[in-house]
Amino acid sequence: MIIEGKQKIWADYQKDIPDDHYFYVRSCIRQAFFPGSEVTFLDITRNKLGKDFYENPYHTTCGGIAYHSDTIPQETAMTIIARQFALMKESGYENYVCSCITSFGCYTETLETWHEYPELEAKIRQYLWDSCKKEFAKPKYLAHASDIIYKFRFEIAKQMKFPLVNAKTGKPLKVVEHIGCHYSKMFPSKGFGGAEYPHVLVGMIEAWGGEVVDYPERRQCCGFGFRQYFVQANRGYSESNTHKKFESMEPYEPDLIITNCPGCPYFLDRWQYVIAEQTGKTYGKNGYGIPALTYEEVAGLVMGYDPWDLGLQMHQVAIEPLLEKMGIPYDPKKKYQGLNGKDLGQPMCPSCIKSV
Amino acid sequence: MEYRFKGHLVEELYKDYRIKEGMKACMNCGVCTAVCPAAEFYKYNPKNIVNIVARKNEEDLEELLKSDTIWYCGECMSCVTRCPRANAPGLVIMALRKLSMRSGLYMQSEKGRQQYVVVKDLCSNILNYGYCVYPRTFDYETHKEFGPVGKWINDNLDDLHARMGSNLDGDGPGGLRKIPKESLDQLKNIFDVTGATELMEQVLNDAHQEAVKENLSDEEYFMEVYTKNDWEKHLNH
Amino acid sequence: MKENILIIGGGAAGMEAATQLQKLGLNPIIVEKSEALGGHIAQWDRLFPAFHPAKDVVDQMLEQVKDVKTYLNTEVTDIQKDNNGFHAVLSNNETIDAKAVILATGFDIFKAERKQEYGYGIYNNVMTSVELEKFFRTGKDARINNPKKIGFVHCVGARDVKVCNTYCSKVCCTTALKQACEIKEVFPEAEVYTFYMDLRMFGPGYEDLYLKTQKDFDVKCVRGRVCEVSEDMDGRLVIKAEDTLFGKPLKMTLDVLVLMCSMEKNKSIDAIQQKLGVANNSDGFMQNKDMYLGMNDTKQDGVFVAGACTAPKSLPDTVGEARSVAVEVFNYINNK
Amino acid sequence: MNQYIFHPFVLPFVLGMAFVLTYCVVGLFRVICLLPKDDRKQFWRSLVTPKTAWANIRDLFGDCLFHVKIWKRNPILGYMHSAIAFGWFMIIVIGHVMLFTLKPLEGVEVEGFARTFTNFYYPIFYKHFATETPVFAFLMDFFLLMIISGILIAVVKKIYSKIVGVKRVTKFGFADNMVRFALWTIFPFRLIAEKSNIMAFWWLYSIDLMIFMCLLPFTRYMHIPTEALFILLRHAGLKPREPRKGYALAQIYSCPSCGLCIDACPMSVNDKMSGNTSAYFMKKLRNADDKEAKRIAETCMQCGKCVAVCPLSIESCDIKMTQREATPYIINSDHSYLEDRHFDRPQGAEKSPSVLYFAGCMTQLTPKIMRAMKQIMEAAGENYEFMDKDGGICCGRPMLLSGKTAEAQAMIAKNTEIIKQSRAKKLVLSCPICYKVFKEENHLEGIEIQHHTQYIDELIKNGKLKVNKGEVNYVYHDPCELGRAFGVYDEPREVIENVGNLKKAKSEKELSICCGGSLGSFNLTQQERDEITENSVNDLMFNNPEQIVTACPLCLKTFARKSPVAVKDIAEVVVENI
Amino acid sequence: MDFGFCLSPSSHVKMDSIDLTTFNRLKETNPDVNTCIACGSCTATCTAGNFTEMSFRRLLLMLQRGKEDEAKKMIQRCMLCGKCTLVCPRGINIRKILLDITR
Repeated sequence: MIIEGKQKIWADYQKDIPDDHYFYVRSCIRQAFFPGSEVTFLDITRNKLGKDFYENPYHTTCGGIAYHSDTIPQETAMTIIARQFALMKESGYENYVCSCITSFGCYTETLETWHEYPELEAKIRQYLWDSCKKEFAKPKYLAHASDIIYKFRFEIAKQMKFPLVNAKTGKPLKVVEHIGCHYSKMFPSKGFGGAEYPHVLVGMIEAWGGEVVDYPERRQCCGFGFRQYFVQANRGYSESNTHKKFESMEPYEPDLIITNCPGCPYFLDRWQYVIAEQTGKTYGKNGYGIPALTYEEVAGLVMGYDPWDLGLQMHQVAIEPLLEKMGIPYDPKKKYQGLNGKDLGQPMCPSCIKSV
Repeated sequence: MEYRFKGHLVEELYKDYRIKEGMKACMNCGVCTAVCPAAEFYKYNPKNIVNIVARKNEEDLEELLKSDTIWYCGECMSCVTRCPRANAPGLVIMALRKLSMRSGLYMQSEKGRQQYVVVKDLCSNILNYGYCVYPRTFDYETHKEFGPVGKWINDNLDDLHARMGSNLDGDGPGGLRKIPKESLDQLKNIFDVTGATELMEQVLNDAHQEAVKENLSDEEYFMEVYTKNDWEKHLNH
Repeated sequence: MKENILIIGGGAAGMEAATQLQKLGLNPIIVEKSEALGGHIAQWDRLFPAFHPAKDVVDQMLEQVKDVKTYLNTEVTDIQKDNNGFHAVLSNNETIDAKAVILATGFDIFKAERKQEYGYGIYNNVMTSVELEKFFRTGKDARINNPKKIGFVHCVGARDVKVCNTYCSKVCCTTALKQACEIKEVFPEAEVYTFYMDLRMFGPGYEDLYLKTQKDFDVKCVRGRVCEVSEDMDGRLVIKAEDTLFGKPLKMTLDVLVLMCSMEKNKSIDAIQQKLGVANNSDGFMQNKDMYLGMNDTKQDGVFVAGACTAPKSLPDTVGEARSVAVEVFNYINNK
Repeated sequence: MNQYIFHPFVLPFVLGMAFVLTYCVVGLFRVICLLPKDDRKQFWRSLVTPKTAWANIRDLFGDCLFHVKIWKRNPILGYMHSAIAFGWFMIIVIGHVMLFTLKPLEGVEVEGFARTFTNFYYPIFYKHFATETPVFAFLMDFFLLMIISGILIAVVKKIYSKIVGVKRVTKFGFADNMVRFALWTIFPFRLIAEKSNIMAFWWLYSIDLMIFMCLLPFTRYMHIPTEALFILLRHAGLKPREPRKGYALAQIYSCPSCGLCIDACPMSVNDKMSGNTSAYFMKKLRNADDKEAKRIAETCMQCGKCVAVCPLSIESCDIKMTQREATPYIINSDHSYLEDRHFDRPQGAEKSPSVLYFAGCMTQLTPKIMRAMKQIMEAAGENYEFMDKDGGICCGRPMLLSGKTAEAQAMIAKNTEIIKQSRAKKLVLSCPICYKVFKEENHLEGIEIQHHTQYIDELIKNGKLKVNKGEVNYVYHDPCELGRAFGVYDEPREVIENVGNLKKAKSEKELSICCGGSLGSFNLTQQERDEITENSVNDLMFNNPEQIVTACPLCLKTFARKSPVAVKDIAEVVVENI
Repeated sequence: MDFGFCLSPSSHVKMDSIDLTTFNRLKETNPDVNTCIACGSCTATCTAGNFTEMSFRRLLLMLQRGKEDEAKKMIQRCMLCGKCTLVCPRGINIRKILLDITR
């Protein structure tokens, strides 16, 4: 591996996004499965970095998952997106940041398609007026939430308490980065680092002291596949894709996977459990899995957030070995507690993969 | 066999912007198939599909729309990055699926019929809650891979989201907040205006008809479609 | 007095044009930006289809131009035209007056790192066809350590919208097969694969070379464009392609991957070209008057083109054009 | 009083004779025992059936002794063979007749076992042991000289083979050369011994005989004793079933390696390929070189010319087929997809066609033949139907040629079924390959099977088809599977004479040279086939015809590659002259 | 636990682990097998291909891509008529190869 070659590409694929004043829209999956991530993102950006990230309570799903599950027409998805843009305009913002990669892909696709086919944009404008009596303005800048963390990765590093380093050996942790497919595969120039060697997560890992693992199936999809997950009969496809990735990364013995797409950490996490149940195989050391975390969770961890405040207990793969490696203190008792120490019971132990 | 757009499938397909955008000329280099996750785990070859679409042959297109093959794609769009002719097989698939649904031909294939499940789940989530995925409708029993932790999450949903700082079903901003009624109404209006409602109702109706034909309740039919998996048939040996 | 003809570029086209102009009684002057005449062909080891040493050809050409006035390490920095002809300023501050200008500026090799998914410049064992040729010439390349499996990727930087080169680069197919045979000669035990989309064996003896490649050298030709390359734990290359004839995705591990880089227009001449008013065609190469009967002419009076500056060309094509440009220039001078 | 007439020099002969007799008897039993049971019965029956018995006698004399066939081909060779064979035979016969008249030189009486033992060698060396009557003496000397004259020719032939009209002769190994040398010297030694009575020559004579007889079973000269058995078996109407067993074994040992087939074989266009000819095949089988035998068997084009020229009519093509059948296959064919094929009666066709036309695979590749046939049938007002308009089932011949008999039979049965479904009265074929199968294998009782040459000839003769005689000079090539296989030589020639001028090829009819395209060969490369084709074309161009006419789609395609003039199917030239 | 689905096998042709014994054996006796240019003439003319999926050029590929069982199944359809050999532009002796595979 010749790192200079990658660096050259990273230098070529830098996009211009502003530092402040963003209209923030949430991700359906992230808030449902990893609610701590969005909370952490807003806390870091607003409170630790002192930026303006506005959330409008009227914003809804972008419809991206429904669009990519082919349940709603393209025009519907575009009109929902136009409505979000209208909300942004009404709120007085022109920088748009979304938490979801599917959304990011849909927004980019919509803007590019409108650019190519202005008559379609006019049609959507009419649809939005007809349905919501709203008018939209296209955002001046469009960013994904991970772009923001990437942009401030060195600032975060300055506030870092627990770098991505094995506290005992002092060696950097081996970190796998997994980029959501819709981040830059459709429009390479829209992502930091492009489509082939995205830098958005690599930059974070490097800035926070970790060592990036480049393995053959790095670019492979996690396997979500929308309808391939939503219908039980199709889930073998989804599982097989994750399985392929883990088989490929296994020899590198990664300590951690970091993702920027809401769905990927869910699939990379849960399929490890299913693979273990079905085949008896685990990919971490000593019967554990490899933690697959969101970039917000990782940012929170390095900045010293309490792991259970980040919601790491909502992962099926046990996080404790990683915490121990990084030397992050944690209270095992609090893992399964609700607000004010309320006892929420404990999940059952899976038969194969270790959960504590 | 009767179906909508009979004799006009090609014409209808080529109206789709995703065909305009994604369907130039193919030189059969195969990079899309090489990178495609679905081509590895299903009997699927995006290159062949693009070729059929390029042929503009009504019979071939009908066969394609009737088949399982257009439903294998996971829409990861990895193919889009690589195509040396700037085609987008993933977009072509999306256009095909839409036409398959609108024409009714999707009911001819095992994988096509699954659209009922997806439409029912996702559209009702959007229209009722304003989200594509809503935790209260995400059932552990039908999502066993959610795992013991997932079951624990579902069992303690309110407590956990409160713990994590979500605003589950609450007013104002925050994760999983209750989407205000006026916003949900606007989503419904958008659905009506842009044809999503029509498509949704058609799919629900097609499924109902089929359920009646098979002597099943809608729920039973839903579960049949949700779980039916002629696994071997879909594999690419 | 003999009329001066300025030839920009001292590669095959420039040298051959100079040779012929000299025979026709004109005074060619070659301006070559590099330190030696010969151009790309001088970097080549052997030529397809018959494995003829390139040096033989280059030496013959050099011998023929030994009396031609030649500027090495020199570029044309400015050029003006008036009723007396062209007045060029060179980078060494000399000026040349000439009655006609021949652009024989040839091509550049496509920068393989632009095709990111192939990992050139990132993965150690990915190399270009030019580098492999150098290996054949010198026997040295750190990447080639008794490889067991070698792959060739065709159309790198050609027939590809994504790098803005939609044209076919013409000579790479034949070159790939030639090099595949040669590497097999060096490493007879190695398995050699070529990944092609079409094998364009357009010239005499080329199809025979193809047959020989398959039959005598046991080179395996797989129809399918390589889609992505990655590196495994051992630094070997994992490639993915579709075996399109088989209709299935294919995956394999290689020790060395050779990228058959296309020809691109030599952009270092752009400024002068602009001053001369010669436009580019849709492929980015220089636009000649027409491709059938005016291939050496440009829209500008007295400005001529020859060789690969107008399109990817093989050596015989280039030599042919160089000879024809000499005749064109001769007629131009005499009819003035 | 028991006393032997004896001298030690007889011992080599006795030894040799005892060996060769034992070998032959054992061999005879082996051949007969290894015949399939039914074949064996048929054989015994044939020996006592007057018709075959007569044929046996006729051929035993005609072929074994007088070599009638060789006489016909080349009188010098004929004389050579019959001089040696008949001369030797006569010497033996006369010698044994003399037993009753000879007087031992020492006047000893020999009786009982001694007598029997003595009789064993007595006639061979009688001049040393006895006096004879002048008549016999003359006869003996006469035949001895006759043999020697034959041998002289053989020696000359060996040195200048072209004199006797043979270009290529078989190449032999050490044993063969030894035996030949022995054969050449036996009789001169005997002559010298008899005339000079020098002991050394008696010894040489006897040792020569020993060498001859001891090595005989291992050489081509084994054909001398085996041929008789072969004739008997042949007349019993048997077919070879396995290579190197039973009847085939008799044939193998009957092959004299005379090499006539080498020149005849179309593959003998170069030295390398001439190693593929039947003579060598037989030799490989004799030497149990299975690998080579198999290779040659699969290289052979099955044109049948070697059989046509063989003086013994050895069925080498059939033996090669048994060799192919003996090759084991690891994959069995599965043609179950053919099961639901049936005759496609065209819509609206009430009546059954009177003529059913089957183009066949090869004709599908030469659609101009199909078109011509259609025009001819239209012009003749025939009620016809195409059987394989949209692709048919292969006739099965190639499958048979590969030795997969069972699979072939399934295809043949399916085609038979389709033909019967059509209820046609006549089946017309354009491809001689198909013709052979439909004629020999399909059970199509009540349906007339014609090749289109015969069919067109019939149409012209019964006036249904009117043709004009043109000016073009044609030469006709006999397709192997039409000519040599079925003797269809005259019909095509008559047809051509009706529409133009027929020139002769250099080799005609049963001597015609295979085009080189034959499906019979599996091993020949395209280059090798091309050489064969060039040779065949040259032969056809002997009288400078303007067009080559053939009656086989495969010949047509093959010749088209190499011919300097237009190559046409007979149907096409007829259509041009309607 | 029954999840209602399971891992699917990969359809990738894994060139690193293909057993080429049969093909290499074939190559020894028939060097022609390497010279196929996949023009498809054999498939287009195939008598068996008229009724089935028989395709010689694909069959050769199957042998080179580790699908020997499929190849052997396909070969069962062949009627050995030899049209493929006649139309092959590279003059490959296809019938010989087919027979050599079968034994």
